[in-house]
Amino acid sequence: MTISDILFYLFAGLAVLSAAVVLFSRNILYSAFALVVTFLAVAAIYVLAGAEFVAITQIMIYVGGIVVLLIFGVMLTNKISGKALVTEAHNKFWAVVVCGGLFTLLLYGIFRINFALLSGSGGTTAGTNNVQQLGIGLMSDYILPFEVAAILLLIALIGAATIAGYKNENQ
Amino acid sequence: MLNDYLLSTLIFLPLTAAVIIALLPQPAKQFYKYIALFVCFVQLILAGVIYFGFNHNLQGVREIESFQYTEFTPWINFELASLGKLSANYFVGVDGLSVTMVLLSVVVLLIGVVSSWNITEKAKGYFSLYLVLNAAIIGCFVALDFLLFYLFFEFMLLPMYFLIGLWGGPRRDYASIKFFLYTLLGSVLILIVMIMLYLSVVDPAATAVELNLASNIENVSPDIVQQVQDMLLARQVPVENLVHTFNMVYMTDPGNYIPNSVMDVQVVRELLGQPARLLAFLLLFIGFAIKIPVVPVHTWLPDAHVEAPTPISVVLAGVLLKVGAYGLIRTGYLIIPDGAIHYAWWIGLFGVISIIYGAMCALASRDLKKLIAYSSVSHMGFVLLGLASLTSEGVSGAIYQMVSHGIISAALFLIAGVVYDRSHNRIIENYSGLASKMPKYSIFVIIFFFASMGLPGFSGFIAEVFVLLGSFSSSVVNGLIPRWMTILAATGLILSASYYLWTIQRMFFGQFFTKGPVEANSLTDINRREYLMFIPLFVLALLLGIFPGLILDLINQSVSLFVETVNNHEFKIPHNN
Amino acid sequence: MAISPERFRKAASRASSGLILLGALLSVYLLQLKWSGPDFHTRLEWFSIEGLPRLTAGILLDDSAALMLVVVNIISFLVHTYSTAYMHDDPGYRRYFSFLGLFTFSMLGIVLADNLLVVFIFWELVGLSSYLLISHWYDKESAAKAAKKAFVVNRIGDVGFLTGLAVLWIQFKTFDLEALEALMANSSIQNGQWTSFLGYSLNADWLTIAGIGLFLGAMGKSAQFPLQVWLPDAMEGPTPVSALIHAATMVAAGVFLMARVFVLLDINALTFMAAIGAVTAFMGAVAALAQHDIKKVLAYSTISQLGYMLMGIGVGAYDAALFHLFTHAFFKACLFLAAGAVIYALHEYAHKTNAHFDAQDMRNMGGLRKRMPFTFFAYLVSTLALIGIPFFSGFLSKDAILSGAYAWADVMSQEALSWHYIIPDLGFFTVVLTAIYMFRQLFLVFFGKLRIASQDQQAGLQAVKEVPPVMRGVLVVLGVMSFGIIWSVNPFDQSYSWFLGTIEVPTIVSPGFVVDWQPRLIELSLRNHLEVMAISMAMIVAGGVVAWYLYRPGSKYERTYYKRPATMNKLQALSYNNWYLNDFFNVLVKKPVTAVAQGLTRVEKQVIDRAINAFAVINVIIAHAISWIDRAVVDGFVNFSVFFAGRVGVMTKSLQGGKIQSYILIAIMGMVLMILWIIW
Amino acid sequence: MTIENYFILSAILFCIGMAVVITRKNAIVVLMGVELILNAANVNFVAISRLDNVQIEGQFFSLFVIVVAAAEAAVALAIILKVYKYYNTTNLNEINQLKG
Repeated sequence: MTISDILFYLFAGLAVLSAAVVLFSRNILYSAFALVVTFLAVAAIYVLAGAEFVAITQIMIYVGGIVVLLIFGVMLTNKISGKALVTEAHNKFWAVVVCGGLFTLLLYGIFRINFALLSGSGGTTAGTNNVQQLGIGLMSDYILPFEVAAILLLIALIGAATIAGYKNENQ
Repeated sequence: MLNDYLLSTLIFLPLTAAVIIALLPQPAKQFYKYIALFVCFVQLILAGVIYFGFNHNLQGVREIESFQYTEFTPWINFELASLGKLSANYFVGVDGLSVTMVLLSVVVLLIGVVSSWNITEKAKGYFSLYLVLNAAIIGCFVALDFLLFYLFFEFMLLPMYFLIGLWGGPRRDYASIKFFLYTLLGSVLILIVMIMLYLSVVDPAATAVELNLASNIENVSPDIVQQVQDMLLARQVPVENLVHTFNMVYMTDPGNYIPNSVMDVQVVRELLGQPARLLAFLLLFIGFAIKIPVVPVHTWLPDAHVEAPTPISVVLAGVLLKVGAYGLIRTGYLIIPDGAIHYAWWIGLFGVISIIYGAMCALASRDLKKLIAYSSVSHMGFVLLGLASLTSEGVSGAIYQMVSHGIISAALFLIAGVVYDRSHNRIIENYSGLASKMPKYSIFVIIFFFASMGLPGFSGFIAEVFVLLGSFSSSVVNGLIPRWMTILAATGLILSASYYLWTIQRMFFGQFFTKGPVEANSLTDINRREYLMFIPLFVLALLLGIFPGLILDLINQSVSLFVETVNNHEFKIPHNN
Repeated sequence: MAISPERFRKAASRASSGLILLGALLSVYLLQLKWSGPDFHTRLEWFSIEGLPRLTAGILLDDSAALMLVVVNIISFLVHTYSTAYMHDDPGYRRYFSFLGLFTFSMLGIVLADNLLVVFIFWELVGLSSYLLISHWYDKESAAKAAKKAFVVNRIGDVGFLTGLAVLWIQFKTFDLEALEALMANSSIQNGQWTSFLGYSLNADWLTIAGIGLFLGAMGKSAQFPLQVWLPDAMEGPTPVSALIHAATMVAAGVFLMARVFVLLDINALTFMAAIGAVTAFMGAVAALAQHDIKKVLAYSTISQLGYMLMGIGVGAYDAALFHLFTHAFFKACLFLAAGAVIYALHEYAHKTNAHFDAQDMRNMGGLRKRMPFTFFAYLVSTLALIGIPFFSGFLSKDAILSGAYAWADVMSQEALSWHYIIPDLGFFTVVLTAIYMFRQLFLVFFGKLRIASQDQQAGLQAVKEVPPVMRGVLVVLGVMSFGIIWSVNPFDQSYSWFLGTIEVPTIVSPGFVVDWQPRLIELSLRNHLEVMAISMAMIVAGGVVAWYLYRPGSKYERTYYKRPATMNKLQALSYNNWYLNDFFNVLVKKPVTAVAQGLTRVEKQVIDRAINAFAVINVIIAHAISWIDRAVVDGFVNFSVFFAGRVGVMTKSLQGGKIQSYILIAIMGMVLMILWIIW
Repeated sequence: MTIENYFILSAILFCIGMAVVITRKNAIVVLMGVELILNAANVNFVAISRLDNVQIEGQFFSLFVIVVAAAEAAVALAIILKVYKYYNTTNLNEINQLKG
């Protein structure tokens, strides 16, 4: 049991726990904050997996961008009147059945895969700087998806602004 | 070319016209009757072509090649694996027995259109239904395939039901439903027999093709047919090669019956403890007797007639009743002659009962139309008696009576219609002395009443005399009808004279007055359109009375073959009496 | 005629009279040609039925037909002429003449037809024209009823006729008279079976039935017992019609028919005929005794005389019967027309004096002899002829029949006393009655005082005028024909008559007939001629004396006659009501038939229709039961499935409620299941 | 650390996200669930990229996923705002009309 294992379990547990809070919390804001924790924990998992850049991106975009966006959303869509922003749940039974089933299925799948065949070149050590590799990759092999992603973001920006923006009904 | 499709034209022309009328927009209302008139007139012309082109020497009846104007188109053909093959064809044609009926229907239907001239209420429905009825009637008379016949037979019911039920008098619902149920019952009985026959009869020509004895139907020679029949008898034909048929002509040949089938001719099969063929005849007889109608299954007729609008009464009495008698001739007598002979005594008896009973009821009826309706029952009894006698005179007389009654009863119902049109009342005692108020009308009334009671010079006389002579000589020729029946039937003549003359005396003679709801002023003499209906019928009745050859020449050959076929049939008579 | 415009009515009627005259002249010419020559027979093919001999129609002219032709044409012509005056202001003038023409045509048809079927056709047509003419004044209820009665009663006879025809048809397959005669001669009776030349065989009784059947037809037309009820009623028609149709020609058609088929009859049918004839003669004469209507008396007298004729045929005195037919035609026509003249004159009288009385009732008449000499003369002459006074035509023919009957009784009874003698005796007794009723009528109408005038203080006898010249002329012609000298050189012995000398009695050819029957009859009738004449003379004298005693002018009867009720006692009632035959028919035929008809209608309504309705009701009940089953079971099942589907729908609806999450849920569920399925 | 553990974590997160998407009524929470699911996917990608450190394709993929997630979140929130303006609620149960 190495320290990284312990960390892994720690963060994994944190992620699962906070995700569970997202799931079960009736208060939307709690959910949002729990989500932040989840994202952070996952970011830590990324780091443990040797993907520092992804981890950073995760923190910046998810925690810094999306969750803030979500919290704004919560704020904008609920009249602030002192009472807690609660939400109800439904389909609980079927959700448990389906998700439990899905989970079992996935577990079954995971345990059936013989990962030993794949992990021939495993054992990568952390610390290897793969940010450079990523930068080169993005500018060479993955230039087209990169550009497309950029355009997608632009379009999303414009689209979101257009949809949510105020329109004069008279026009 | 025209001749090849003459009968189809005759059937489908009115059907097409009915569709056209149904499709025409409402503003074209006044054209409906003209279309109907035109169609019926064209039919008359076509019928004239048939009449003049008809070869008097071809017999038809049971000889498939001597039918005339035949058309044959395969219709329904499919394999039923172990049951053999089903084959129903669009097969039409006429022989002496049916050509007269076609001519009669065409004439009566034309008159019917003229008498419908004043129908304005729901004219579209009326005229299209009328034309559908027209097509069905003609189809019934020319069909040589049992399924086709049955189809047309059923097809007549529906328009008739609506024509009575929608355009009839006050109790039309009761009458139309009674009519419908009665005739439907008859149809069901006929259907049963049709299926029994179908299961038992094969088409020898098509079977020969199946057996590769001939390359196609046209190449089947009589020898091959004989061969097939021999094989059939010896049970050498594999079941899957049997081509079952609805062809009525094939059904008349005992050789075409499958051994050991329901209607088998060699062995007496029993159904419900009765010989199957006799039972089948009985069912057919009852089925058609309802249509003829025969006492005691006649009670739909007076009601239907009383409630039906005039033109429909005309068609009903003039043609529809003949369909029953014709059906009995074409199917019952020809296909099951053993049954016909076995039950001849009973058929004759029912004929006589109808004659007397109908006349008695006519004597007691207070309603003019009802009286005429009962007189129809009485007169159709003569048809039955003539048929039962199975002598040339009797059968000729019966067919002659059908034609004659078609013409005369049509005229009689028109007569009742004239008074009803004007005063909406048909009760005899509400009128008196009409002869002074409506002299021309009275002349026609007296003419047709006398024609109907069998005055010489009119067609009814020839018919009734020959029926009586035929049934009388039956005891000598084939011993089917006892003589007392004839003598009893002849007393029907006295009764018919009594009720007609009594009616004349009460309604037309004496001082003029009216009673009850009848307004004296509404009673005007007949108009030009009514002349147009009466005069042709009068001329026809007179012509046929003086020159019976006009009809007899057409039917002679067929009738003689018919009589010979039925009397000397090769079907095995079941031995139980 | 019927279509000629109203303003030409006179011209048209004259034209038709002229045509009949032409016909009469032609027929006389024909008679000349034919007389004693061979029979003339043409045939045309009419129509055929396969398998049977062709039916022909044609003309068969033998001596009797040729004579009959003349009689019909002449009387018809005279009646036409008479009618132009008698009917001159009748509104139905044109109708009248066209029907008269139709009648003459049909009557000539009967006379000339060579074929029993054709005879039957014209037979019916004659009945039709009789019907139409009786109902000429159709707005009179009684006329309409009389016409109906005449036709229906005739129909009864016609059924017999048809039966007779049918029997002949099945034996011989032909209706041709000459062929029938030949075939009948070839048929034979053995062991009670009557076998024809064609090989058909029937029980011998059918030969008799055929004869009686044909005779039944004649009974209807010739008003024989019991079918004579229609004839008195038929007097509702115009008087010339009564003269032509119901006295001279149509009613004689039955006799003529019997003469035509004489050779085909067998001895039983003939005996039956003789009996019926004699009975009718007697009954008619009795009925004539107490009548008050001038025409009714004549009608009953006609019945009686027709009875004579048929008796004559029945007893084999074929020639005598025909002879009587012809003489009777003339004198009875004359009587009727004279009676018509009386009625006409009284009508005119009533018109002039504004009196209202029945112009046909003898109680109103009397003393007309002085004012109507021509009519009186005609009446007198024909009355004497009818009674059978020597020198008049009736004497010759009636005595011929009576001696024939006497001879027949001798032959039939084989010189022993048997019931056969009743028949000539009835004949003789009828002679007495005939004398009584005819003298009664003569006295009451023409002698004494005009009772209506004396009682009602109206203008007297002077106001009565003789009829127009046309009518007078006709009466005179007919009166002259009643003299015996016209018919026979020797007025006392009919055997000298040109008529009897020429008409030969045909030999009866029906099988089973005793060969010497006819010769013996002739021989005997020649021998007994004198005694018969003596007896009948005595009878006439007796009758005359009785009539004189009872009805002479000034007698008690005559004095009280005007106020006399219809009947005074039972016997008179019996006579007046024609033996109550009408009531008899009413009770025996009409009422039961009506009752049966009503009953059947009720049966139909209450039994058949009710049965059908009950059947329908039962059906409805069953239908209700079935519909309950339908609802509970079949529909239950259907409803259940609907309910089930509905629940499923409700269940699935929640999946389809526009709830995205549910969709997702389902999609995932499906995905899971699919994966599960794949990896399993 | 064996790769199975990553996979198991990913599976847990995925299922929890799925459960959120299915059960929660609030649209924004549902969006959160979607983010969770995407994260779960990313965890897998990253884990896979560990096996193949030369090319690190998994990391590229996860980067793109993050980009798409960001764009999606933006658009989704815009739509939610618009819908909220219309229905005055973000409760998905009540937003069931296709046509406004």
